[in-house]
Amino acid sequence: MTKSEYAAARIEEISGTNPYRCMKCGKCSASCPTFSEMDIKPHQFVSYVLHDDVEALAASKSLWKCLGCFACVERCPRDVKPGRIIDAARQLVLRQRGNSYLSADEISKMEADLPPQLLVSAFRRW
Amino acid sequence: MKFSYYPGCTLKNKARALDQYARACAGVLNIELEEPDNWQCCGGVYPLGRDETAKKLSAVRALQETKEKEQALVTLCSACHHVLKRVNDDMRHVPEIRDKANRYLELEPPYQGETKVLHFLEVLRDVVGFETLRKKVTHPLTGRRIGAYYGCLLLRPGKILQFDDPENPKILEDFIRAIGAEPVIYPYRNECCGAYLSLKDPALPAAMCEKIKGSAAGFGADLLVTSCPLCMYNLNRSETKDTLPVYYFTELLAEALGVKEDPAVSEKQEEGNP
Amino acid sequence: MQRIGVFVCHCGSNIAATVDVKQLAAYVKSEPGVVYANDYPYMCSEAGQAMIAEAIQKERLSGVVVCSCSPRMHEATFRKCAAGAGLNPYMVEIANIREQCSWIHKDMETATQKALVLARAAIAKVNLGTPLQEGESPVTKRALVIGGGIAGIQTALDIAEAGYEVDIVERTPSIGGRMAQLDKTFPTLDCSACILTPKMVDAAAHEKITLYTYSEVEKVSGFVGDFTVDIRKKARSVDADKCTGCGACQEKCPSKKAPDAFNRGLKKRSAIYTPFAQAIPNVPVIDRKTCIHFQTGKCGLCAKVCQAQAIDYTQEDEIITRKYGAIVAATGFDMIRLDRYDEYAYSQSPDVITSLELERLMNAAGPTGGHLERLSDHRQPKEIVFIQCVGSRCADDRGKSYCSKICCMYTAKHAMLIREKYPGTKVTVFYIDVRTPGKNFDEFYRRAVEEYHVDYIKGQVGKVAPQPDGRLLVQGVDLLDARQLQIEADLVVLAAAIEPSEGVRPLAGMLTAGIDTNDFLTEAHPKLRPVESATAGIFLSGVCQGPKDIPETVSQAGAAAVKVIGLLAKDRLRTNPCTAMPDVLACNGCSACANVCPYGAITYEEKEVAAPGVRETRRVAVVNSALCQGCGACTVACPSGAMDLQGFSNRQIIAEVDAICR
Amino acid sequence: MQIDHKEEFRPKIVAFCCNWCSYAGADLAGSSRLSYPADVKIIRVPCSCRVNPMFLLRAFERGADGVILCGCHPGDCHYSTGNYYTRRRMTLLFSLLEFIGVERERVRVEWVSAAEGAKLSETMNDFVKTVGALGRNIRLGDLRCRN
Repeated sequence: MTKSEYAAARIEEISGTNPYRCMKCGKCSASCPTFSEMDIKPHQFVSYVLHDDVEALAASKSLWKCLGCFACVERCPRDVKPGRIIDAARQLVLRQRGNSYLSADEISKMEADLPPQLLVSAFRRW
Repeated sequence: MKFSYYPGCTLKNKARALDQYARACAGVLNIELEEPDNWQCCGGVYPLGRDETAKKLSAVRALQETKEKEQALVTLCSACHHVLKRVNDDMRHVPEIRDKANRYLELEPPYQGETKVLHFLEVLRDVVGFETLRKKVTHPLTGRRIGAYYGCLLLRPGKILQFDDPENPKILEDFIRAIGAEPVIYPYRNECCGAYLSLKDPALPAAMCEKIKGSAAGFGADLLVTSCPLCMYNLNRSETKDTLPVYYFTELLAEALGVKEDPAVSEKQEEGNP
Repeated sequence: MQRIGVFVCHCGSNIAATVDVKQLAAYVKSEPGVVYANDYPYMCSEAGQAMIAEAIQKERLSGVVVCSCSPRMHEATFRKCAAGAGLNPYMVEIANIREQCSWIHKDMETATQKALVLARAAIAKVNLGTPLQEGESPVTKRALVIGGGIAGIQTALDIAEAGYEVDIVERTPSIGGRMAQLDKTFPTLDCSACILTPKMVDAAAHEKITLYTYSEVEKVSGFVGDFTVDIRKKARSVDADKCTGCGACQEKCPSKKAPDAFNRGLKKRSAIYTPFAQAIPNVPVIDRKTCIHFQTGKCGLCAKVCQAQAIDYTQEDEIITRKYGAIVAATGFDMIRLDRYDEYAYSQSPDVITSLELERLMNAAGPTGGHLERLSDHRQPKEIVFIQCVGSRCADDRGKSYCSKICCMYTAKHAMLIREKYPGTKVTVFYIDVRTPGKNFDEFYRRAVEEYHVDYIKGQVGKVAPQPDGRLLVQGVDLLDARQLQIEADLVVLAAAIEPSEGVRPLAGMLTAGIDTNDFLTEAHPKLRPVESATAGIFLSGVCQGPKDIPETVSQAGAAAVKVIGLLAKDRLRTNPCTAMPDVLACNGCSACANVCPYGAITYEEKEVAAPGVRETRRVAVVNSALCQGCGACTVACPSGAMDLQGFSNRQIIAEVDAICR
Repeated sequence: MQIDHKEEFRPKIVAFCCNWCSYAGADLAGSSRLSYPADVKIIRVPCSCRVNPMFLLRAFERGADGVILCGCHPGDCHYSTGNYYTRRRMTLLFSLLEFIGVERERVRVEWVSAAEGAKLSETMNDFVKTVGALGRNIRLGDLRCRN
């Protein structure tokens, strides 16, 4: 198993979704509220996993644009759950790299009245 | 009826209003909210990775403690509701997570998802009943046109949360009717507010909230209600803050039940209301 | 001792690639009773059969085991072959070493071992077999067709043309079915009513056809050639013999609140109604739930205006019991409910409609007189979005797993008709795949694109958001462009999945016809017996068997008719000789067997029983082999082991068990 | 009886399938190439109600490790009511097995329609796994029948 094959298998494992079930209907991309911010679009996530191109997926901006709003998960007619795939890719990156997309230093520069829920959620995801 | 009540991190400070108004209403509704002595933050987001167990433990502890008390676990915050229900579902249906969590916490007998998790709105609908609530209203909010803002975390994934129809919910609308106001149905009530993206790309949540509020206002809403502190934060940052105010649903409930002027509430509200 | 021949089929490489057929043939030679064993590439071929026939005669075989494909495939073939060579056909057993062995195993050693065990079991069974004689049963020369849509009408007409009596039972007040609701039909754009109503009239006028509309099948008993069916003829409250169909009653009826099912609820109808103008029979019914007279005892206006005095409030449901030789299910389909797909706002906006509702909106006899307009504000839509595959091809629990098959074509039809009639309208179709296998189908779809400039976008719609100004904001994706689109539409049309009509499951139970998890009736063989149910004498016509369009439905309807005619043309049917057989010596006349028999085939007689040391007259069970269908329920119920099933005897099954466990 | 410790335990499994639904389902599993272990050997019966509980006991006596009985779904029986009899009879058999101390997991009753090839294959895979985990049936096996 090559490194990228292993990474793709890990994504399937962490996300618990079966990318082979996807029929490329695009309902995820049609539902995604941050579609325009993403370089790799939700319906393309599965292709990257199926073609073992996790490196590109891991380098993608999309990892940090997904809101976890589950619109794609709710509406996917094939039960593929693209939101889980992108989260698994993000996990792979975070676990290997150790540091975060969001640094605590950035917070200190922000307004003071941030609700704890926002900070907790952001640090959990990023 | 007595419930275990899990307030969550934000309800202790920035969203104190959400918490205090609910407590004020509880007595009128003959329900008792018992806060456990020692609860931990649920984490705000549900960890999606199937191999992530550690991040789910704080939720499991709360669920286990509630099980021992033989109560149902009630939340007010949409995020806590989401995390607790999903972790509970994992404990019920995913053996790997269940076994790992139980081994880690050394729970004997093991916790298997026995606790029932309810959002306060579900308590109003399924325990109190909206019809009973309507009868208890002393100061109906007649004439107010209210848009319900659900966001994501109350509704999705519908199969697990079992809260309401994720694409055409009606629990908040029924609530609004029960307190004497008129619900305004608009299409973006279940769209995301932009969540934590406001820390990195504030323009994006701002635009999303603008779309939501614009649509609600377009359908004639005078105000919005929510149960999520993060939604509240994002909605209030947008430019139309003053033209379309946003309230926690508990505040309107307290008003309708005539307990809003409770001094304990208003005092705390001053420091806490965002 | 039997003299058994074993014949191992290679089935080309289907068996031989996984089972060592030579070794198998060699192994079985040492089994008890086996005097001959051979293998051949295609045992079912003429040469293969000749080989079996020759061996039967040369080796004086008293039993045959064929190791081949499933007995459901070729048991009949080999039995016929044996009979031709003078061997009783029921001395032939099949060891299923293809479907249940070579096709599901990969390792040759494992598969060969299993094939050997399966062969042994079959040999053990033949060793204990006895020759059986088929009986005969009469055929009632009358057919029942359940469902009066195009499928049922066509089947009934074809059967009647061959000279046999046919009854059509239709649940609604008129025959015509879904096709009557359609405006135009693809791929030729004929007007649906223009081609359907003549057929409806033919059916009604045919001397061999009897229509039971507003009626339902209530009970079915019996078996092929001799079914007995109870039909509930619901009270119409109108005397069909007196009614002239003038329509005065419907006009004067003051209760006009019931949703008009024929118009998909887009319109209200009166309490006394005929579903549509060309209804057959043209006799109204009173919907008692919405009729003021039936609800309050007052009104009675229809009776007053009826000059023919046909209104009869006292009419009651009537049960008609009839005998039939064959039954055809033609129960059709409905659209799925869309309340679970509210991202498309179907229950939130009257301007989000299903394709079948669009048919009614475009039909001259529909609620808008054929003028395409929005139901909210009666404006003519300028921008229309079609969404394909709503609830079809789903792997989640919201939708159906199958492709509904007709949507791609009817959407192309709708798009084309709209662009033809209202050229200023912009029409966009969101599709996942465009599926157009069928004569002139793809050409039809291409015309929609090339001549009518319908905008086909590969992708789906995520959300339909009604706007304050009444328009619908459609958020979709163009996958080929990787762009998210926001289209402001006036009308959104959903190609909702189709599903078998409500109530087909209990009907399948009555008919003892197989039904799949999607509630489609199961055909006896997916390729070779597509219009027959596995239950003899029950046939399938139209969408009740699976999604299909009108041309396919009509061909299947004709095929089902041919099968029925083939059955009714026989005067007598050969009956299955594998029937229950009591051993009078062991029977104590306890009635346990008769109590479980679903066919009432067991009675009791006072019989003289003679055996060494016994000579007495006692009450013993007697099986009517014409009624017995051979299920075997009685054999297990019998406490003394007196009842046995021929062809599947206790000793035979135990021998099979032993052979497998050896 | 030879014991080869190196060889993994392969259970002996007898399956009874009714002709109309489950046997057809097994054929569909075959034509769809949905595999299940070769340990399963199917006996065709006209209806699940033809299966006398004694046949199952006989199988155990002869060394079977598990017996599975498949019929049409309740309500879908080709003979209308056969599988209801089956259900009642097998419930009694389960009590008997429990009474005499045989793991009830060694007997299974499943409803498989002619269209459920996938279900048949899944069921068989699962049953072989379950019985495999239980190990050899020593309780009911008649030693005289062992070879």
